[in-house]
Amino acid sequence: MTAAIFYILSAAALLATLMAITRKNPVHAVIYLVHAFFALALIFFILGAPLVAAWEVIIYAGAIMVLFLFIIMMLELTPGEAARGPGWQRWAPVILLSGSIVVCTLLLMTAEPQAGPGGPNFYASPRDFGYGLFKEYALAVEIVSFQLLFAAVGAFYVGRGERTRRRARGDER
Amino acid sequence: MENLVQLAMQNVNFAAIMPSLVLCCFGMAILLINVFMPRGKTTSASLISIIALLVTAVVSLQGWNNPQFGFAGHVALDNFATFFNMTFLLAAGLTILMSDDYLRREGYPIGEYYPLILFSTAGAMWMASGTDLMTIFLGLEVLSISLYILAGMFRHQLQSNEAGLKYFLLGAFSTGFLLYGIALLYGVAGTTNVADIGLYLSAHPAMIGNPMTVAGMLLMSIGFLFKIAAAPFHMWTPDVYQGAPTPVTAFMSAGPKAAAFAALMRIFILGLAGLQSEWTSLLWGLAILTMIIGNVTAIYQTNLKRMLAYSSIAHAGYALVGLVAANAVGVSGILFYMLAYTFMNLGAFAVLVLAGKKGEENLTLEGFSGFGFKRPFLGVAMTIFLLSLMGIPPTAGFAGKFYIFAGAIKSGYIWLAIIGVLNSAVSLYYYLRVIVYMYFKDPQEDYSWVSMHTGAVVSIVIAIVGVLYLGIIPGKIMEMAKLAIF
Amino acid sequence: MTSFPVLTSLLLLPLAGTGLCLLFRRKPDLCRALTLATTLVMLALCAWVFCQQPDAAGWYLREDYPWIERLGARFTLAMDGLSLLMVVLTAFLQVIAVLISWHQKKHPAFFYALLLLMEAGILGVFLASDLLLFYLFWEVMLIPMFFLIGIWGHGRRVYAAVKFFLFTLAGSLLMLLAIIGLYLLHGKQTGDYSFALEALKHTDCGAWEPWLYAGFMLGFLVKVPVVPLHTWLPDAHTVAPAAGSLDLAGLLLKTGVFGILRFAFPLFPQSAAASLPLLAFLALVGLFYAAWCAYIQGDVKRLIAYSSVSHLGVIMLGLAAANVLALEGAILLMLCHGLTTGALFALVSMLRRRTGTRELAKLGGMWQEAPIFSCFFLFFALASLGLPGLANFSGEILVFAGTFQVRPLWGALAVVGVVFAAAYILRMVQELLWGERPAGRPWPDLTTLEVVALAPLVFFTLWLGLYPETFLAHLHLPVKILLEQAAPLVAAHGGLP
Amino acid sequence: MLDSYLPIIVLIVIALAFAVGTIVMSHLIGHRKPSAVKLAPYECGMPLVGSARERLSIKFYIIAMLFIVFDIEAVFLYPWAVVFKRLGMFGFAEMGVFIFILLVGYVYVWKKGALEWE
Repeated sequence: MTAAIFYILSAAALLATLMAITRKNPVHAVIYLVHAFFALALIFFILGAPLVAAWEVIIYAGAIMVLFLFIIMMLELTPGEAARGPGWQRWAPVILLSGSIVVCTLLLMTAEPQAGPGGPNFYASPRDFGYGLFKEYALAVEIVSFQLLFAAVGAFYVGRGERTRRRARGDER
Repeated sequence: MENLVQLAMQNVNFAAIMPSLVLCCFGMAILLINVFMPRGKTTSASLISIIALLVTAVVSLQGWNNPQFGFAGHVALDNFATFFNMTFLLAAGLTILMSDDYLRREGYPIGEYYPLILFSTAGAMWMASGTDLMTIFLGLEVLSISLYILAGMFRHQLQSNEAGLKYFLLGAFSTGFLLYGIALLYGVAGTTNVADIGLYLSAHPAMIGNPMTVAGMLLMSIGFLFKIAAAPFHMWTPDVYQGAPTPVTAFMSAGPKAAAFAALMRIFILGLAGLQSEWTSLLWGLAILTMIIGNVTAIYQTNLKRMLAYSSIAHAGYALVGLVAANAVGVSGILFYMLAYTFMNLGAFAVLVLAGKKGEENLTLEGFSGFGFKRPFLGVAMTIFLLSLMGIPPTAGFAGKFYIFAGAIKSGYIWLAIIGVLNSAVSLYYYLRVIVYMYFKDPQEDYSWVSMHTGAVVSIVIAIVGVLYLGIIPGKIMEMAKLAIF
Repeated sequence: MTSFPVLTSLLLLPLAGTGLCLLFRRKPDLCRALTLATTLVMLALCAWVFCQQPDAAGWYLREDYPWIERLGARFTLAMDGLSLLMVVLTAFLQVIAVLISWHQKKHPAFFYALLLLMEAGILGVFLASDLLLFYLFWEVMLIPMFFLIGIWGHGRRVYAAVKFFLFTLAGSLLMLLAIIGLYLLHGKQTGDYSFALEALKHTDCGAWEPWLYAGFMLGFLVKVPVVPLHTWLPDAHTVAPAAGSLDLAGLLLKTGVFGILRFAFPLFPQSAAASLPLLAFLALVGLFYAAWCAYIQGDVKRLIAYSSVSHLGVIMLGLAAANVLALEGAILLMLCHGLTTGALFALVSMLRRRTGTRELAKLGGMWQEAPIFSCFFLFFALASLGLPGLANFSGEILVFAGTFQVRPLWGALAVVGVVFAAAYILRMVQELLWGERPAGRPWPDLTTLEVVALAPLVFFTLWLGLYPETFLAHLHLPVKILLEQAAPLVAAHGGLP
Repeated sequence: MLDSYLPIIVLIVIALAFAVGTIVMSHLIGHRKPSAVKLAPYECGMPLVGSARERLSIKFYIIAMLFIVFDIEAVFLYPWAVVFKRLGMFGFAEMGVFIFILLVGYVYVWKKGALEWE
């Protein structure tokens, strides 16, 4: 049974990303991408990594998509309201996608994941995941912190606003 | 509880990552110093970063002949890693030496430049000393992210933005391939430790043939081949090398390329020894393609930075020949070649740094006519570096090529060696053309703007000494390279 | 032998000279004097070695220092009779080169530095008996010549310089592969990896021998200029400055032949023997083709360039005959050709400095204008023609005698070649010296400095012509050893016509 | 294991029910007489000026970027917090280094003036 859910979700994720890249209106594209991330999160959940599923939702859907929306808003990319085609044709993919994701979530919540074929043979609870991450991959965690450090440095340097650049004028010229 | 602590403590062996740790601490220190420093004063930052590199060199030399393993087998600071560390530190040192006056001349005296170079060198060190696919991947990420920023450093120049963006997009794309490859290999072998993968494959010969392993190997090699700018994945190199600031281009063509080779060698030779026939035939084709494309396209370039970009592709091809040979001589040949290449390439770029006007539009062949007599020291230095890039005997380039082709012939790849030799014959032409313009053409400008900044001159002198030492008496370094392979 | 490392000092002296010249580049006179002093000291050293007696195995001097242990390459220099003659020729011609380029205006210090660097390169080639060291010097000597042709040449110097460099270097890259192949084969068979010539002689290369031999020969034949590969020589010569073309003709061509004698024949005797007929054919073709081209040349220097290609044809014929007489004749001819063609090039550069042109059409009637110049020119023209009693004759007669012993047909054809040589030389002499004098400013005669430069050449040409035994004495032993080692070479001449 | 997720399920269901329910109910029950004024977006009765989408200034962009960086840092704390007791001193030291490095980043960004608001 979980195998069936897995295939539905992967189909949903693929459809969502396909829709995301074919939309004219960037906001619609971002929403479809969020759908894809939810579907992906559920797949992680099926594979027995609930924490990664949660991370997927928090970081990708939560932070990065927000940033995308910021950029869209900032650069005023949204074209005028081009209403075309009958209502159901525009709304069908959205309903289909969100419907399948919600249904799969409820099914997964209730059904026993290990029971059906294709289910994961182990279940990495956050406790085991945390222990493994901070114990064996301790070095990797520190390297990630470095990456975050100069990601912040880079983000600031590249994205410096006009005002801060004016004040930093002495710095550059 | 107690044994947990003991268990926890003993696998943390700081000596294993000491060089990169020192570099990161210095990087963070410089970052903070810059913030509290008055605007635009970066000379102290470059001095501190030089000191940082020297300290790291001393620290990493302790690691020679007493290998340190730590972090549950993720990092191994053995001779192999130490030799490559010295190459990275050399590349970073020469880059920093030549970049202080360059940044001021181009109008971007930025404090963040030096920490980013130190961080990318630390990333390269993690890649070289990583024995776990995760550490290697993270090292590659640290290396490339800091280089994305460095490539796009000159924000008001369109070329630099283009370089940064192009490098970022293609880099992210290739890391995607790399991750996919790692995931597949993890799927096959159940572990990300390179040595364990090797053991697993030798224990289950049936798994060697199955498509998942081969696909994993192919995808992972795509990630690394992109970073060393091998043939089908070299499209980004010319534009990024031309757009990025010259010292960054110099660093990009030496440091990260060597790091990618280190990781490629460790994974292919240590981990995927079972798949040797597959990846040798893959690399065999790619090496020839890289050499031919690198050399042939370089002939049509008039911009010197772009020409050196294509020549760096060709040199990646020569080094790949050593990897195809995959025997003791070939592998230590690559180690030696990377060191020799760092010396000669960074030296050539140092001359370009000094010879360029603001905005660097005069770095073309015509811009160099009569340069040899107007600026004798720089002319002779550039000639030595070009001769070394050509592979003429008394220089490091010849010793490197000799070593690699000896490895190739020893493992029976005669045709590869012949094609390599013919390619270096083709490369004679475009390197010679620069010497022709420098010495045989009469000068159009008086090159008054070329001033001998101390930093760049010191880096040129170091590069010359390196090129001639490795060319005339390469014995000691070749001995160390032989000791360094596993 | 004394403990003083003569051979290494022979190499280091010019390098020191180069350094000093670059140091004092502001003061050209000092550089000039310094260069002359260095070349004279070199000549003295060579003369001293010349009077030494070789040991049993024919080695005069031998020095061996560790260089790269990892690869088994050692810094070994060895001088036997053959390399002794070549070294003496080099030292002697360098002194002449410095003398004729005494009034060098354009970047003089750089010019002398390059001359000395080239001398070091050429000496290295003649002395090295370690394959890697030989290859190192083989390519080092190209760089100074490239700059000499490129910077101080006149006419299409860039084209000629690049063509010269690419031609010789591309040829030698395959030689590099052959060296690596031989080194690895030897290492696999005997376990110890080394580049020493003596050790590498005993490797039986089996199926690989023809390929390795082809690799070596390609590198050398480009340098010798055997006809199909000779197109770089006329361009390089017509463009090179005086000292440049003197060294190019006198020395660089000889390194090719020397390489064959010292490396190609002893290392691969079987395939060498098999290739002798081909070598002979190329030599004869070269002899006639070059002579025919020389005849129709308008530019004097280009004519002499083709004449040296045809003389090299005769030398190659001597090599192809491969018996005692022919080999000694070929080596002696190398010596004589170095002197006579070098002198001719010096004279042509003096001619150009006076009349500003080298076109035979625009020249003539030199005898009334500059009698001393003309008699020197006539003397060397006849010497290179092969007039008995002068240098080239003794070499050529030995080569022909040796060839007749082995292949009467080749010998006959070669002698006919000499007639062709006489044709173009006499045409040149007639048009240059005796035609009617075109209008224009009077041409001054030779200055004392130029006469001083030419006098020793005349003396040695006569010495070689009348009593070559002093030089041949040094050759008997090395040629005998060469033929013993390359036994199949001697046996090769069965019933061929 | 599943019962630990029950509260989440209940939360999701209620949230969905309320949101969808209100929209659907108002759509079904309310009678529709659309007029220009009624369809205009509600601005506490103030007359509308310009369209809803006006340009955001760039400083939001930097804040969003920095939010991501420190958000990922926070996310690393969740699993650490769960397993903190078992890791003991090692875990504490490790997270200390992690936080310190990002503190350096924070200080850098703060001193460089990215966080200042006019």
